Amino acid sequence: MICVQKDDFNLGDEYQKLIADTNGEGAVVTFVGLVRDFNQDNSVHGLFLEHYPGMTEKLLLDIVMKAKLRWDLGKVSLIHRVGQLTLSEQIVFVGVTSKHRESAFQACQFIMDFLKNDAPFWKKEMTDKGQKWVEFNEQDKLAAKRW
Amino acid sequence: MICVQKDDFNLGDEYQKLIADTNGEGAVVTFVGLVRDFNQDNSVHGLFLEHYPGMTEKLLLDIVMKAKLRWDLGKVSLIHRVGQLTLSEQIVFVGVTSKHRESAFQACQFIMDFLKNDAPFWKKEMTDKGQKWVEFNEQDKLAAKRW
Amino acid sequence: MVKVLFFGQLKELLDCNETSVDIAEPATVDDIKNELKLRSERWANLLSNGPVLVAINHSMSMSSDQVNNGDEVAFFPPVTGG
Amino acid sequence: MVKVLFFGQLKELLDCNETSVDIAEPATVDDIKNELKLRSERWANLLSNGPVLVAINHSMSMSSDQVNNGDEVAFFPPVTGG
Repeated sequence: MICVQKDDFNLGDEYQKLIADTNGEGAVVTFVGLVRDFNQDNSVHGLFLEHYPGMTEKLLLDIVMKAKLRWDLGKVSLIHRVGQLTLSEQIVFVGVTSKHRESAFQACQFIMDFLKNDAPFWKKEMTDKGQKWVEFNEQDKLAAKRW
Repeated sequence: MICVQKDDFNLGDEYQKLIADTNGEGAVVTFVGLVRDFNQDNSVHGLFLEHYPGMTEKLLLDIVMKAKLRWDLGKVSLIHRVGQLTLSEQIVFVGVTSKHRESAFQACQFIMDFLKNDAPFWKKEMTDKGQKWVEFNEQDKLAAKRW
Repeated sequence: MVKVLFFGQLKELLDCNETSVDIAEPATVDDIKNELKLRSERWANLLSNGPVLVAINHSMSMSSDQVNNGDEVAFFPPVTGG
Repeated sequence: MVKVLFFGQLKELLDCNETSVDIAEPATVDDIKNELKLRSERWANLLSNGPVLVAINHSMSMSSDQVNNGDEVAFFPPVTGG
Protein backbone atom coordinates (compact mmCIF):
# COMPACT_ATOMS: atom_id res chain seq x y z
CA MET A 1 0.00 0.00 0.00
CA ILE A 2 1.41 3.35 -1.05
CA CYS A 3 -0.05 6.67 0.01
CA VAL A 4 0.99 10.26 -0.65
CA GLN A 5 -1.16 12.42 1.58
CA LYS A 6 -1.43 15.68 3.50
CA ASP A 7 -2.95 13.97 6.54
CA ASP A 8 -0.97 12.63 9.44
CA PHE A 9 -0.79 8.88 10.10
CA ASN A 10 -0.86 6.68 13.19
CA LEU A 11 1.94 4.14 13.61
CA GLY A 12 -0.20 1.86 15.78
CA ASP A 13 -2.92 1.67 13.11
CA GLU A 14 -0.44 1.06 10.30
CA TYR A 15 1.22 -1.69 12.31
CA GLN A 16 -2.12 -3.42 12.89
CA LYS A 17 -2.76 -3.42 9.12
CA LEU A 18 0.70 -4.88 8.51
CA ILE A 19 0.28 -7.80 10.90
CA ALA A 20 -3.32 -8.61 9.93
CA ASP A 21 -3.52 -11.96 8.08
CA THR A 22 0.19 -12.67 8.41
CA ASN A 23 1.43 -15.72 6.63
CA GLY A 24 4.27 -16.76 8.88
CA GLU A 25 6.02 -13.39 8.76
CA GLY A 26 7.57 -13.03 12.19
CA ALA A 27 9.57 -9.84 11.64
CA VAL A 28 8.07 -6.35 11.41
CA VAL A 29 10.36 -3.37 10.85
CA THR A 30 9.00 0.16 10.74
CA PHE A 31 10.64 3.48 10.04
CA VAL A 32 9.12 6.85 10.90
CA GLY A 33 10.78 10.08 9.85
CA LEU A 34 10.04 13.24 11.78
CA VAL A 35 10.55 16.80 10.59
CA ARG A 36 13.77 17.93 12.19
CA ASP A 37 15.87 21.02 12.25
CA PHE A 38 18.48 20.53 9.54
CA ASN A 39 20.27 23.77 10.23
CA GLN A 40 22.80 24.29 12.98
CA ASP A 41 21.20 27.44 14.30
CA ASN A 42 17.81 25.94 15.21
CA SER A 43 16.03 28.44 13.04
CA VAL A 44 13.81 26.03 11.09
CA HIS A 45 10.29 25.80 12.43
CA GLY A 46 8.62 23.96 9.59
CA LEU A 47 8.77 22.94 5.99
CA PHE A 48 6.71 22.76 2.86
CA LEU A 49 7.02 19.60 0.83
CA GLU A 50 6.13 19.83 -2.84
CA HIS A 51 5.85 16.77 -5.03
CA TYR A 52 4.98 15.73 -8.57
CA PRO A 53 1.57 14.02 -8.27
CA GLY A 54 1.45 10.86 -10.32
CA MET A 55 5.18 10.57 -10.73
CA THR A 56 5.68 10.33 -6.96
CA GLU A 57 3.31 7.38 -6.66
CA LYS A 58 4.91 5.70 -9.68
CA LEU A 59 8.45 6.13 -8.27
CA LEU A 60 7.46 4.89 -4.83
CA LEU A 61 5.76 1.85 -6.35
CA ASP A 62 8.90 1.17 -8.41
CA ILE A 63 11.04 1.24 -5.27
CA VAL A 64 8.67 -1.06 -3.37
CA MET A 65 8.53 -3.52 -6.29
CA LYS A 66 12.34 -3.56 -6.48
CA ALA A 67 12.50 -4.37 -2.75
CA LYS A 68 9.92 -7.15 -3.17
CA LEU A 69 11.96 -8.69 -5.97
CA ARG A 70 15.13 -8.54 -3.94
CA TRP A 71 13.91 -9.87 -0.59
CA ASP A 72 11.29 -12.37 0.47
CA LEU A 73 8.78 -9.95 1.97
CA GLY A 74 5.25 -10.17 3.31
CA LYS A 75 3.59 -6.74 3.27
CA VAL A 76 5.08 -3.35 2.57
CA SER A 77 3.42 -0.05 3.51
CA LEU A 78 4.61 3.38 2.57
CA ILE A 79 3.04 6.69 3.55
CA HIS A 80 4.58 10.00 2.60
CA ARG A 81 3.13 13.30 3.66
CA VAL A 82 3.26 16.44 1.54
CA GLY A 83 2.37 20.09 2.05
CA GLN A 84 2.92 22.17 5.15
CA LEU A 85 4.63 20.43 8.06
CA THR A 86 5.90 21.76 11.37
CA LEU A 87 8.92 20.71 13.39
CA SER A 88 8.73 17.20 14.90
CA GLU A 89 5.67 16.22 12.86
CA GLN A 90 5.66 12.80 11.21
CA ILE A 91 6.62 12.98 7.54
CA VAL A 92 7.22 9.44 6.30
CA PHE A 93 6.33 5.89 7.30
CA VAL A 94 7.73 2.65 5.90
CA GLY A 95 6.63 -0.72 7.28
CA VAL A 96 7.87 -4.10 6.12
CA THR A 97 7.05 -7.65 7.24
CA SER A 98 9.09 -10.70 6.43
CA LYS A 99 9.77 -14.22 7.61
CA HIS A 100 13.33 -13.08 8.36
CA ARG A 101 14.33 -10.02 10.33
CA GLU A 102 17.40 -9.48 8.15
CA SER A 103 15.22 -9.12 5.04
CA ALA A 104 12.77 -6.81 6.81
CA PHE A 105 15.57 -4.51 8.03
CA GLN A 106 17.35 -4.45 4.67
CA ALA A 107 14.20 -3.82 2.64
CA CYS A 108 13.01 -1.02 4.92
CA GLN A 109 16.39 0.70 4.70
CA PHE A 110 16.57 0.15 0.93
CA ILE A 111 13.15 1.77 0.46
CA MET A 112 14.12 4.78 2.58
CA ASP A 113 17.44 5.23 0.77
CA PHE A 114 15.86 5.20 -2.69
CA LEU A 115 12.91 7.28 -1.59
CA LYS A 116 15.35 9.97 -0.43
CA ASN A 117 17.23 9.74 -3.69
CA ASP A 118 14.67 9.13 -6.41
CA ALA A 119 11.25 10.37 -5.39
CA PRO A 120 10.20 13.77 -6.78
CA PHE A 121 9.95 15.71 -3.53
CA TRP A 122 11.22 19.23 -3.08
CA LYS A 123 11.64 20.63 0.38
CA LYS A 124 11.34 24.27 1.35
CA GLU A 125 12.37 25.26 4.85
CA MET A 126 10.50 27.85 6.88
CA THR A 127 12.99 29.75 9.01
CA ASP A 128 12.90 32.89 11.10
CA LYS A 129 14.53 34.67 8.17
CA GLY A 130 12.02 33.45 5.58
CA GLN A 131 11.64 30.50 3.20
CA LYS A 132 14.48 28.62 1.57
CA TRP A 133 14.55 25.69 -0.84
CA VAL A 134 16.69 22.83 0.43
CA GLU A 135 19.75 21.98 -1.62
CA PHE A 136 20.36 18.57 -3.09
CA ASN A 137 21.87 16.22 -0.49
CA GLU A 138 25.02 14.34 -1.57
CA GLN A 139 24.74 12.06 1.51
CA ASP A 140 21.43 10.66 0.31
CA LYS A 141 22.87 9.90 -3.09
CA LEU A 142 25.69 7.94 -1.48
CA ALA A 143 23.27 6.01 0.74
CA ALA A 144 21.37 4.70 -2.29
CA LYS A 145 24.53 3.88 -4.23
CA ARG A 146 25.57 1.01 -1.97
CA TRP A 147 22.62 -1.21 -2.91
CA MET B 1 14.34 1.38 29.04
CA ILE B 2 14.62 -2.40 29.23
CA CYS B 3 11.78 -4.66 30.25
CA VAL B 4 11.48 -8.43 30.53
CA GLN B 5 7.81 -9.20 31.12
CA LYS B 6 5.01 -11.69 30.69
CA ASP B 7 2.55 -9.00 29.57
CA ASP B 8 1.98 -7.98 25.99
CA PHE B 9 3.00 -4.52 24.76
CA ASN B 10 1.50 -1.93 22.42
CA LEU B 11 3.68 -0.59 19.61
CA GLY B 12 1.75 2.69 19.41
CA ASP B 13 2.30 3.39 23.11
CA GLU B 14 6.00 2.49 22.96
CA TYR B 15 6.45 4.73 19.92
CA GLN B 16 4.83 7.66 21.73
CA LYS B 17 7.30 7.22 24.62
CA LEU B 18 10.20 7.12 22.14
CA ILE B 19 9.29 10.37 20.41
CA ALA B 20 8.36 12.28 23.57
CA ASP B 21 10.88 15.07 24.32
CA THR B 22 12.95 14.39 21.20
CA ASN B 23 16.10 16.37 20.86
CA GLY B 24 16.36 16.64 17.10
CA GLU B 25 16.14 12.90 16.49
CA GLY B 26 14.30 12.59 13.18
CA ALA B 27 14.60 8.85 12.63
CA VAL B 28 12.63 6.22 14.52
CA VAL B 29 13.18 2.54 13.72
CA THR B 30 11.18 -0.17 15.44
CA PHE B 31 11.35 -3.93 15.28
CA VAL B 32 8.62 -6.27 16.47
CA GLY B 33 9.09 -10.02 16.49
CA LEU B 34 6.02 -12.24 16.38
CA VAL B 35 5.85 -15.89 17.41
CA ARG B 36 5.97 -17.82 14.19
CA ASP B 37 5.94 -21.43 13.14
CA PHE B 38 9.57 -22.43 12.82
CA ASN B 39 8.80 -25.90 11.56
CA GLN B 40 7.94 -26.77 8.02
CA ASP B 41 4.89 -28.82 8.93
CA ASN B 42 2.90 -26.03 10.60
CA SER B 43 2.61 -28.03 13.78
CA VAL B 44 3.74 -25.38 16.26
CA HIS B 45 0.90 -23.60 18.02
CA GLY B 46 2.83 -21.85 20.73
CA LEU B 47 5.98 -21.66 22.75
CA PHE B 48 7.25 -21.31 26.24
CA LEU B 49 10.13 -18.93 26.78
CA GLU B 50 12.29 -19.49 29.82
CA HIS B 51 14.95 -17.02 30.89
CA TYR B 52 17.49 -16.40 33.63
CA PRO B 53 16.06 -13.51 35.66
CA GLY B 54 18.71 -10.97 36.51
CA MET B 55 21.18 -12.19 33.93
CA THR B 56 18.73 -11.43 31.10
CA GLU B 57 18.32 -7.80 32.16
CA LYS B 58 22.09 -7.46 32.60
CA LEU B 59 22.81 -8.90 29.13
CA LEU B 60 20.16 -6.76 27.43
CA LEU B 61 21.50 -3.64 29.14
CA ASP B 62 25.03 -4.58 27.99
CA ILE B 63 23.82 -4.86 24.39
CA VAL B 64 21.99 -1.53 24.52
CA MET B 65 25.02 0.20 26.07
CA LYS B 66 27.25 -1.22 23.33
CA ALA B 67 24.88 0.14 20.69
CA LYS B 68 24.83 3.56 22.37
CA LEU B 69 28.62 3.68 22.38
CA ARG B 70 28.79 2.72 18.73
CA TRP B 71 26.13 5.01 17.26
CA ASP B 72 24.83 8.46 18.06
CA LEU B 73 21.42 7.48 19.40
CA GLY B 74 18.56 9.26 21.11
CA LYS B 75 16.39 6.77 23.00
CA VAL B 76 16.45 2.99 22.97
CA SER B 77 13.60 0.80 24.19
CA LEU B 78 13.66 -2.95 24.54
CA ILE B 79 10.82 -5.18 25.68
CA HIS B 80 11.12 -8.94 25.73
CA ARG B 81 8.28 -11.20 26.73
CA VAL B 82 8.75 -14.50 28.56
CA GLY B 83 6.51 -17.38 29.55
CA GLN B 84 3.69 -18.91 27.54
CA LEU B 85 3.11 -17.42 24.09
CA THR B 86 0.84 -18.49 21.28
CA LEU B 87 1.37 -18.30 17.54
CA SER B 88 1.47 -14.76 16.06
CA GLU B 89 1.70 -13.11 19.49
CA GLN B 90 4.23 -10.31 19.94
CA ILE B 91 7.42 -11.50 21.59
CA VAL B 92 10.01 -8.75 21.30
CA PHE B 93 10.12 -5.00 20.67
CA VAL B 94 13.15 -2.84 19.94
CA GLY B 95 12.78 0.87 19.26
CA VAL B 96 15.61 3.28 18.46
CA THR B 97 15.67 6.99 17.72
CA SER B 98 18.56 8.86 16.18
CA LYS B 99 19.38 12.00 14.28
CA HIS B 100 20.35 9.78 11.35
CA ARG B 101 18.28 6.97 9.90
CA GLU B 102 21.38 4.92 9.10
CA SER B 103 22.35 4.85 12.80
CA ALA B 104 18.82 4.01 13.89
CA PHE B 105 18.58 1.09 11.44
CA GLN B 106 22.04 -0.25 12.28
CA ALA B 107 21.59 -0.01 16.04
CA CYS B 108 18.17 -1.67 15.95
CA GLN B 109 19.55 -4.56 13.90
CA PHE B 110 22.66 -4.82 16.10
CA ILE B 111 20.52 -5.09 19.23
CA MET B 112 18.32 -7.80 17.70
CA ASP B 113 21.33 -9.79 16.47
CA PHE B 114 23.05 -9.80 19.85
CA LEU B 115 19.83 -10.38 21.72
CA LYS B 116 19.29 -13.54 19.66
CA ASN B 117 22.83 -14.65 20.27
CA ASP B 118 23.70 -13.63 23.82
CA ALA B 119 20.58 -13.28 25.93
CA PRO B 120 19.78 -16.25 28.20
CA PHE B 121 16.48 -17.30 26.66
CA TRP B 122 15.50 -20.90 26.04
CA LYS B 123 12.60 -21.66 23.78
CA LYS B 124 10.35 -24.67 24.03
CA GLU B 125 7.92 -25.29 21.19
CA MET B 126 4.40 -26.58 21.76
CA THR B 127 3.45 -28.83 18.87
CA ASP B 128 0.64 -31.26 18.16
CA LYS B 129 3.04 -34.03 19.14
CA GLY B 130 4.07 -32.46 22.44
CA GLN B 131 6.75 -30.10 23.71
CA LYS B 132 10.22 -29.77 22.31
CA TRP B 133 13.18 -27.58 23.28
CA VAL B 134 14.49 -25.54 20.36
CA GLU B 135 18.04 -26.32 19.25
CA PHE B 136 20.75 -23.71 19.11
CA ASN B 137 20.54 -21.65 15.92
CA GLU B 138 23.80 -21.34 13.96
CA GLN B 139 22.24 -18.60 11.79
CA ASP B 140 21.81 -16.29 14.77
CA LYS B 141 25.44 -16.77 15.77
CA LEU B 142 26.53 -15.75 12.28
CA ALA B 143 24.28 -12.68 12.30
CA ALA B 144 25.99 -11.34 15.44
CA LYS B 145 29.49 -12.12 14.17
CA ARG B 146 29.47 -9.48 11.44
CA TRP B 147 29.40 -6.56 13.86
CA MET C 1 0.98 19.71 -28.33
CA VAL C 2 3.01 18.81 -25.27
CA LYS C 3 1.99 19.60 -21.70
CA VAL C 4 4.88 21.12 -19.75
CA LEU C 5 5.09 21.20 -15.95
CA PHE C 6 7.55 22.87 -13.57
CA PHE C 7 8.30 21.97 -9.95
CA GLY C 8 10.24 23.18 -6.94
CA GLN C 9 12.34 26.29 -7.01
CA LEU C 10 12.30 26.34 -10.81
CA LYS C 11 8.50 26.66 -10.78
CA GLU C 12 8.76 29.54 -8.33
CA LEU C 13 11.47 31.37 -10.24
CA LEU C 14 9.63 30.97 -13.56
CA ASP C 15 6.40 31.85 -11.76
CA CYS C 16 4.70 29.15 -13.81
CA ASN C 17 3.57 25.65 -12.90
CA GLU C 18 2.09 24.59 -16.24
CA THR C 19 2.25 25.58 -19.88
CA SER C 20 2.19 23.88 -23.26
CA VAL C 21 4.40 23.79 -26.31
CA ASP C 22 3.57 22.95 -29.92
CA ILE C 23 6.09 20.61 -31.46
CA ALA C 24 6.79 19.24 -34.91
CA GLU C 25 7.60 15.54 -34.56
CA PRO C 26 10.20 14.16 -34.31
CA ALA C 27 11.17 16.41 -31.39
CA THR C 28 13.46 15.98 -28.38
CA VAL C 29 13.46 17.37 -24.85
CA ASP C 30 16.07 19.86 -26.02
CA ASP C 31 13.74 21.13 -28.76
CA ILE C 32 11.08 21.84 -26.11
CA LYS C 33 13.61 23.52 -23.85
CA ASN C 34 14.78 25.74 -26.70
CA GLU C 35 11.20 26.68 -27.49
CA LEU C 36 10.65 27.65 -23.85
CA LYS C 37 13.87 29.69 -23.74
CA LEU C 38 12.51 31.94 -26.46
CA ARG C 39 9.79 33.21 -24.11
CA SER C 40 12.05 35.62 -22.21
CA GLU C 41 15.62 36.23 -21.19
CA ARG C 42 14.69 35.19 -17.65
CA TRP C 43 13.33 31.85 -18.88
CA ALA C 44 16.40 31.36 -21.05
CA ASN C 45 18.69 31.89 -18.08
CA LEU C 46 16.74 29.73 -15.67
CA LEU C 47 16.49 26.82 -18.09
CA SER C 48 20.17 27.04 -19.06
CA ASN C 49 21.83 27.50 -15.70
CA GLY C 50 22.05 24.99 -12.89
CA PRO C 51 21.00 21.38 -13.13
CA VAL C 52 17.50 21.04 -14.59
CA LEU C 53 16.13 17.49 -14.59
CA VAL C 54 13.42 16.29 -16.92
CA ALA C 55 10.74 13.59 -16.84
CA ILE C 56 8.62 12.43 -19.77
CA ASN C 57 5.32 10.88 -18.72
CA HIS C 58 6.54 10.46 -15.13
CA SER C 59 9.83 8.77 -16.12
CA MET C 60 13.22 10.41 -15.68
CA SER C 61 14.60 11.25 -19.13
CA MET C 62 17.51 12.84 -20.94
CA SER C 63 17.81 15.94 -23.13
CA SER C 64 18.15 13.85 -26.26
CA ASP C 65 15.06 11.69 -25.56
CA GLN C 66 12.19 11.89 -28.01
CA VAL C 67 8.95 13.67 -27.13
CA ASN C 68 5.64 13.02 -28.87
CA ASN C 69 2.44 15.00 -29.06
CA GLY C 70 0.29 14.29 -26.02
CA ASP C 71 3.26 13.65 -23.76
CA GLU C 72 3.65 15.27 -20.37
CA VAL C 73 7.10 16.79 -19.88
CA ALA C 74 8.24 18.08 -16.50
CA PHE C 75 11.29 20.20 -15.64
CA PHE C 76 12.57 20.46 -12.08
CA PRO C 77 15.68 20.91 -9.91
CA PRO C 78 17.37 17.86 -8.34
CA VAL C 79 14.94 16.28 -5.88
CA THR C 80 15.61 16.97 -2.21
CA GLY C 81 14.16 13.88 -0.67
CA GLY C 82 11.29 12.96 1.55
CA MET D 1 28.54 -22.31 49.93
CA VAL D 2 27.71 -21.66 46.28
CA LYS D 3 24.19 -21.31 44.91
CA VAL D 4 23.74 -23.39 41.75
CA LEU D 5 20.99 -22.81 39.18
CA PHE D 6 19.94 -24.79 36.11
CA PHE D 7 17.97 -23.58 33.10
CA GLY D 8 16.35 -24.84 29.92
CA GLN D 9 16.35 -28.46 28.93
CA LEU D 10 19.15 -29.21 31.41
CA LYS D 11 16.95 -28.08 34.29
CA GLU D 12 14.16 -30.31 33.04
CA LEU D 13 16.35 -33.36 32.56
CA LEU D 14 17.98 -32.94 35.98
CA ASP D 15 14.53 -32.20 37.43
CA CYS D 16 16.16 -29.48 39.51
CA ASN D 17 16.21 -25.71 39.17
CA GLU D 18 18.28 -24.82 42.20
CA THR D 19 20.71 -26.48 44.59
CA SER D 20 23.85 -25.59 46.52
CA VAL D 21 27.37 -26.91 46.77
CA ASP D 22 29.92 -26.53 49.56
CA ILE D 23 33.35 -25.63 48.26
CA ALA D 24 36.79 -25.30 49.69
CA GLU D 25 38.39 -22.16 48.22
CA PRO D 26 40.14 -21.85 45.87
CA ALA D 27 37.65 -23.68 43.65
CA THR D 28 36.83 -23.59 39.94
CA VAL D 29 33.65 -24.16 37.92
CA ASP D 30 35.01 -27.63 37.16
CA ASP D 31 35.29 -28.43 40.86
CA ILE D 32 31.61 -27.59 41.29
CA LYS D 33 30.66 -29.63 38.25
CA ASN D 34 32.58 -32.63 39.60
CA GLU D 35 30.86 -32.28 42.94
CA LEU D 36 27.46 -32.27 41.19
CA LYS D 37 28.35 -35.28 39.07
CA LEU D 38 28.80 -37.35 42.24
CA ARG D 39 25.08 -37.05 43.00
CA SER D 40 23.98 -39.71 40.51
CA GLU D 41 24.93 -41.43 37.26
CA ARG D 42 22.18 -39.44 35.56
CA TRP D 43 23.63 -36.13 36.77
CA ALA D 44 27.11 -37.26 35.77
CA ASN D 45 25.95 -38.04 32.25
CA LEU D 46 23.90 -34.87 31.80
CA LEU D 47 26.69 -32.60 33.00
CA SER D 48 29.35 -34.38 30.90
CA ASN D 49 27.57 -34.77 27.60
CA GLY D 50 26.52 -32.02 25.23
CA PRO D 51 27.53 -28.40 25.51
CA VAL D 52 26.83 -27.06 29.00
CA LEU D 53 27.43 -23.33 29.40
CA VAL D 54 28.13 -21.65 32.70
CA ALA D 55 27.63 -18.19 34.19
CA ILE D 56 29.11 -16.91 37.44
CA ASN D 57 27.12 -14.05 38.99
CA HIS D 58 25.27 -13.43 35.68
CA SER D 59 28.45 -13.33 33.54
CA MET D 60 29.33 -16.01 31.03
CA SER D 61 32.34 -17.94 32.33
CA MET D 62 34.67 -20.84 31.59
CA SER D 63 35.30 -24.18 33.31
CA SER D 64 38.61 -23.00 34.68
CA ASP D 65 37.21 -19.76 36.17
CA GLN D 66 37.39 -19.33 39.92
CA VAL D 67 34.29 -19.56 42.11
CA ASN D 68 34.04 -18.08 45.58
CA ASN D 69 31.69 -18.72 48.47
CA GLY D 70 28.50 -16.70 48.01
CA ASP D 71 28.69 -16.78 44.22
CA GLU D 72 25.74 -17.75 42.03
CA VAL D 73 26.71 -20.32 39.41
CA ALA D 74 24.31 -21.27 36.61
CA PHE D 75 24.54 -24.16 34.17
CA PHE D 76 22.47 -24.22 30.99
CA PRO D 77 22.40 -25.38 27.36
CA PRO D 78 23.29 -22.96 24.55
CA VAL D 79 20.74 -20.13 24.53
CA THR D 80 18.11 -20.32 21.81
CA GLY D 81 17.35 -16.68 21.35
CA GLY D 82 14.44 -14.38 21.93
